[in-house]
Amino acid sequence: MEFALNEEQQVFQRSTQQFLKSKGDLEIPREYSEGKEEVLDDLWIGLAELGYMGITVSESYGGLGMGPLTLVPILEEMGRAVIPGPYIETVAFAAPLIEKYGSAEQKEKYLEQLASGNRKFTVALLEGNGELSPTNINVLATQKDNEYVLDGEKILVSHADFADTLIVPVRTGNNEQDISLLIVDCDSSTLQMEKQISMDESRKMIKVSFNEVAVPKLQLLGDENTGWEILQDGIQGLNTAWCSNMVGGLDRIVEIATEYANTREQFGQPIGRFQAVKHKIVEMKMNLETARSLAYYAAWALENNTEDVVEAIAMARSLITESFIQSASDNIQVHGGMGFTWEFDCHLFLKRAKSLENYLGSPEDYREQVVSELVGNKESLILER
Amino acid sequence: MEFALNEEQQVFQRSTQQFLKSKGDLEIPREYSEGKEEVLDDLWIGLAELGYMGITVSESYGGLGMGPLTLVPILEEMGRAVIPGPYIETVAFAAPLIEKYGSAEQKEKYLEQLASGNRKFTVALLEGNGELSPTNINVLATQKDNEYVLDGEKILVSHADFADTLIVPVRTGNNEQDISLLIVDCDSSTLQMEKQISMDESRKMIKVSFNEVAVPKLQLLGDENTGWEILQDGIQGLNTAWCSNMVGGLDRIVEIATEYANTREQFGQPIGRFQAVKHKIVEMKMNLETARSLAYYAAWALENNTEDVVEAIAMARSLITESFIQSASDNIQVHGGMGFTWEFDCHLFLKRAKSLENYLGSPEDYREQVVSELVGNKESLILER
Amino acid sequence: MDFYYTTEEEKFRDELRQWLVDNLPEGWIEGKREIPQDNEGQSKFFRDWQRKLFDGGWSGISWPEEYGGRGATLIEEVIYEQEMARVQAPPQINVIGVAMVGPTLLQIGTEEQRERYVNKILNGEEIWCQGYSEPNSGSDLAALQTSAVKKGDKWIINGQKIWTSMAHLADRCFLLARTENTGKKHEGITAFLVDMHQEGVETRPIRSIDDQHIFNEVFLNDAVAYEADIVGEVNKGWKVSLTLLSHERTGVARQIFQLNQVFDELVEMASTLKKNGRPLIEDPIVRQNIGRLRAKSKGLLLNYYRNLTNSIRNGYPGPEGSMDKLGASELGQEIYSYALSLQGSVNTLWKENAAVTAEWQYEYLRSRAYTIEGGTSEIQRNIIAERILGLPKDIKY
Amino acid sequence: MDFYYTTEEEKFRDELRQWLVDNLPEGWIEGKREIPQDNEGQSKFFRDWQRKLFDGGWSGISWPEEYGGRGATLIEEVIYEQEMARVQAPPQINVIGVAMVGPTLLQIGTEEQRERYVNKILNGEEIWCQGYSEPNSGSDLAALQTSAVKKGDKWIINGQKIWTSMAHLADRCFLLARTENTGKKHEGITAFLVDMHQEGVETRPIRSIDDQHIFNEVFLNDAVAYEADIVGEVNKGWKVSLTLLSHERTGVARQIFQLNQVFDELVEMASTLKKNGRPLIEDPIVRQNIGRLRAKSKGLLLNYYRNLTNSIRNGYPGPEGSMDKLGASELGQEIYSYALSLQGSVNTLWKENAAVTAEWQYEYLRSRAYTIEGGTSEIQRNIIAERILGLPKDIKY
Repeated sequence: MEFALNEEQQVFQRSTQQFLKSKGDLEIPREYSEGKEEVLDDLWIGLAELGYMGITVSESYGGLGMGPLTLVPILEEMGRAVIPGPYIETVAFAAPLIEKYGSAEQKEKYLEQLASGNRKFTVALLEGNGELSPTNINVLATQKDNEYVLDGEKILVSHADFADTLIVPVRTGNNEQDISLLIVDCDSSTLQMEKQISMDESRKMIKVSFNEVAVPKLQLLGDENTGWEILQDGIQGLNTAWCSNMVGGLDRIVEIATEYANTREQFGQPIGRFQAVKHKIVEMKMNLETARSLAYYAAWALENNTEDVVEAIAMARSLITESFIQSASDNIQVHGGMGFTWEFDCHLFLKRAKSLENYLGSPEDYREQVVSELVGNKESLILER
Repeated sequence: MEFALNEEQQVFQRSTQQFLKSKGDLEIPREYSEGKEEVLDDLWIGLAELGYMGITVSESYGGLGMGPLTLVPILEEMGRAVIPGPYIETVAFAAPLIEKYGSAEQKEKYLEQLASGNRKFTVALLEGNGELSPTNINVLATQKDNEYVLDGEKILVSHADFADTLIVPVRTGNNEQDISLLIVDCDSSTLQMEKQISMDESRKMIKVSFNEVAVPKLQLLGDENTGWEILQDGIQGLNTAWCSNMVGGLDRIVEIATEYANTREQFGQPIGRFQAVKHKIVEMKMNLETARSLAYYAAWALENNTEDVVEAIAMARSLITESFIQSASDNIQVHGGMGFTWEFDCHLFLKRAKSLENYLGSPEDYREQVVSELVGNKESLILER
Repeated sequence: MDFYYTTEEEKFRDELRQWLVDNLPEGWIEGKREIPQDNEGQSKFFRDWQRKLFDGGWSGISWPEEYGGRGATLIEEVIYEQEMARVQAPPQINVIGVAMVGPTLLQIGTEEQRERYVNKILNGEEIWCQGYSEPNSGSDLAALQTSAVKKGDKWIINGQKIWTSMAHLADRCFLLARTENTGKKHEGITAFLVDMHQEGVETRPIRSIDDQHIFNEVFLNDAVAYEADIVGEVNKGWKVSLTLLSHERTGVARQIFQLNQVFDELVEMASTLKKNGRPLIEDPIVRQNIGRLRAKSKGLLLNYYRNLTNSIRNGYPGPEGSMDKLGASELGQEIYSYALSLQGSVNTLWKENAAVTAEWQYEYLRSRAYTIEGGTSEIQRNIIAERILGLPKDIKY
Repeated sequence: MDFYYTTEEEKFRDELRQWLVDNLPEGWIEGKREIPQDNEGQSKFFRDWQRKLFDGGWSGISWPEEYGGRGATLIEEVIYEQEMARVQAPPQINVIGVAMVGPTLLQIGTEEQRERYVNKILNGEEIWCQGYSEPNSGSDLAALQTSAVKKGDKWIINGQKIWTSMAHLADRCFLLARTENTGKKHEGITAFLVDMHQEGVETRPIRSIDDQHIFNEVFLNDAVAYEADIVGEVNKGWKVSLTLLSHERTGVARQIFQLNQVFDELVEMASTLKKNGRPLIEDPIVRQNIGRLRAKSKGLLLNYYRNLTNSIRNGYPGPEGSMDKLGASELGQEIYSYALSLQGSVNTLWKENAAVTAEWQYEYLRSRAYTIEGGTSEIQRNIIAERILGLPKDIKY
């Protein structure tokens, strides 16, 4: 029984923090959203140098061969600084899926490059109204000789402009779940990209249009028409990663609010002396620690592929998303008028939080999933052995 | 535009308060629940003397011929003292239904007696698991000559031991809504009564068993098989009345909490100086005033039979029930340990509040009703003319 | 108890409603509500609207007729706010002048001040802002440090104001400054009418989280005011500031009316947007939330009417306004936040990429300020606790 | 990061589990958990259980072996609480003696005190209560006014204690009294071991809102203690009381484990009860609430394990226990309140008329005390703010 980061993970935490501080900390998302997109390149090079791009890539391809738990401290730190870029999509989605479902050729082609920072992935998942469901995947992949020809449009593809490779669920049949995953190299294709303006400018959202885009059949990830199932696997990774990222945001919010409450004076007192402010920050702290526990557990469950992994991730996701929004809002309140300024950092967290609210499903959806899992499988894994 | 009690209603409020004070105020429910049931008789005589039993009875039968709005101040005061007895069932349910649907004979037989305090009604509505739905009304009324013969069991009949007349929805046919209302005189029937122990001892709950109880057909209120519809009408009256009653409870809670917070000292200060306590009472006050506004409006809508009356009552009911429970709980917290004692009055309100939570439907049910009404009828009656 | 208006009140409403139909920019009522985004265009747009209101007799309706108002009753003011909310009329750029500075000058200004300022307030020729908050005096307003020192016939003003709405478009400022340090912070404050177009006044925009510029910092660097610019007595400015605030009779009303409208739009949106092929409004969980918000919105509105009734009966508004303010600001946040929740994963796309209309996103962010501006929720709770419930004051530290 | 136990820990669990199967009253594990309601019967029942625990070596497991304990590790204590929660074992009547007074005496008691008391604590021969709270010192514990004055070799104690659990069944009391008035309230307090069976001690029951009698008032009217009954030094009792509290290592653990079990029972209930002919658990709104409670319960449990890990690493428990306490008490209230909500209109029928089992109603009412006893939620929040976050202390008025 040991429920905490181990020493190695603590080292990752410290070195990520140092690295991000050296790169500007919260200035990174600010500069990025003001148009200095080169900060992303710079960041990526640094992450690769630290070996962080290869954490989930097996050692034979130059990675560290680690799992979701190792990502936890790194992602928390990234969340603390509202870092832009498709790190999660690359290391917590693309890498594990290619490791697990990729062909030998695909592994050869992508994993080493990914680990060295020379392949940046993102996932082109959503369409239409942004709902995540098999019927909402309608980018059509028509077979033609040894190729699929893609037609259609994906939305909210984060950092598609920065990534060079997309993982794209496409429709390959008429049955609801006739969906396949394709790995699409941006450089070898003619994709149309259009920015979608989002409140959270640290996650650049792109609409990607496929207009008769030919993709070799070799680029199929897993078997044809099994894409939806594989996707579920990938979504577990994405959600777990985002949970830790949000925990980082929560952590930073509590830190910022506490600091402000200790220094800002009104009525001759630091405002943190007033219980209305003091206890509000305590609520934020309570939510933070519960969020962190659930995020740790989700990562542990995913790494160990426990029986309750789906429930563990759904619990974490539903609670953390809501806590993040709530605390980000409360943080603005603690800061008073200054919290409402663009100049202060408070809004970065609120916008990030709100933009993740329904990403891959709403808190309601995930609570529903918790109960579905629960009613089927009521064994408590951790209370008793 | 005048949204407040008028002078007459204020007079009712003051005189009810004086009367209840003279009878012991919060000692009334205490004595009653300790077995001194005669306090109820005494109370009833007093209410009749004040003319309060006849408020909703027309003048030709010795009443005041007033509507739900006039009851508002009286019910608030009763709620403030957690008064026992079937006042609401008698004046806000039985009287209006008999006025509206009763035969000439029924009016003659009951209304004058009701107004003079010599007829006490209650409603024997629920069965089985306590759910309110037509399919859950299964006390069977079999026709036999000029009589119905009743078999079955009603639960949660409040104060059935004190009342002398029951209004009983019974099943008179096989279709779901083949329900009829009967007026059952307790003295002329052989009903079996058994107390059901409830946390809220100020509302005595009785299980009433009908074992081949014969009731003359003349006792049918309204037409046969129209009982469910009539009942809906009656439930509007019950709910509106309970809303004002609960508002009274909320009002008293805020008063009690404020008083305690002003006098109880810890750390050398009245605890009401600590924002954690102070702002908690403010929340209670905010909820109280919203509750009161909604209760006023519900009564006004019912009295004027406005288009939005169903929505108005459902809104009030859903919000007030929850506010009452919340504030009653918070009041205990404000009182600390003393609030947890039987000796202090705090628990009287909590128990009353919780026992009303799902009575005639849960807050969820009423919110659902709000939306049903809303989506059908979106005209705003009060924003514009 | 009734919610009816008198025939005269109805006539008043009809007249205003007709005037709005005739005078709002074309397409406005139908929903084509575009306001220029650049400073100059915006300034012109707002000034034009202010002028139209004035010409139509719809600016400062509660002002006495001799000064160009209608001597409107409180109920008429409420009807005015209802109708303005109904058509989502553009804001009055000179709201501070019309609603507060003008009435204050009429009440306690000098004859010269009335002549010099009042008419130009009403017709929008001179736009006013309000110089109260400072970086170190937000909730603790009386702690203000901007100083005014008498030098000959001039008062030399130094210091900094913040959160000054519309300062970048304003011609004059109703400004509080400290003219004496007695050690008691409510004493020694004086109210000045300050020219914004002078060298010693510099305005810097505050960019707010909704990417808008409404608020400003105002730097006073040897700014000058004259004896004639003092309102009330020297060192008695705190009382003047309270007089000014007391003229804010229907400030929260429009917000409450608007919220009830926004609620209707929320229902509309929930009826249109779909999830799993079904309109959101058919989802039982959505219905619970909508039902809850409905009861709260209506409760808020009814509370307002109840407080209004009291104000009319008593002849003056009570501290219950704090309850309206607290309730409206928190409910507003809740409604806008939920509106975004309903929009699914595209909920933070905004500006030209908004999923429904960008108003939802703008106002979601804007709503974060509701519970801060005009007295934070924490301050409102203290007022309610102390002035309505009679609970102990926070210790004066 | 792992949730596994060592082979030894598993062995420990197996042993306890088997012992419970063998020793709990018949039918207990299957759910027939009846405790006599009358004072005497209850006292006997609890004392018998205490004795059984002792005989089995399951009382005071963290005590050193030489004093009859097992020298259990913190993890073993946690497993102990898990297993006790799992079978919903009867409470240890002498929990104050075993968990707190005994270890305190072992740590700082005199040789005589150890000899005189310790064994009888463990075997349940002498039941202890704790005399801390007073009518005017609840949250402000150090404001206690009960006085002890030295007269010859006796200390004469006068005053009143309140909220003394089990005082009506107790033989001795670990009592704090003021022995000097220095003006500083944390000074001048002394800890006494007081005989409850003397003339000067009168116990009056407090009937609580759940119609139970656990708490008492204790009136001290020239009650007597002797020099030998003083723990630690005279006037240094505040420190002694903190020592005592520090032995409460796993207090909140059982509550957290129990809550997770109660949650399972809630789900069970929601699967059984029906509305409109459908099990409640199929209602989407119910599912949302259950899902929310699930995440909170599990989060609470996981937080506990995380804090436990820290305690083990650091060798001592940190202030995070306040977070466990705050979380557990508020979640407990929420779960029980919701359990009643689910029961429909019969939700407040209780005792023999309860719709499901009366436990739900009893514990619903009982849960109101969770956020008051052992430090109110308001006090916990202050502790978290000040000791964990480093926010300013409330002004010492």
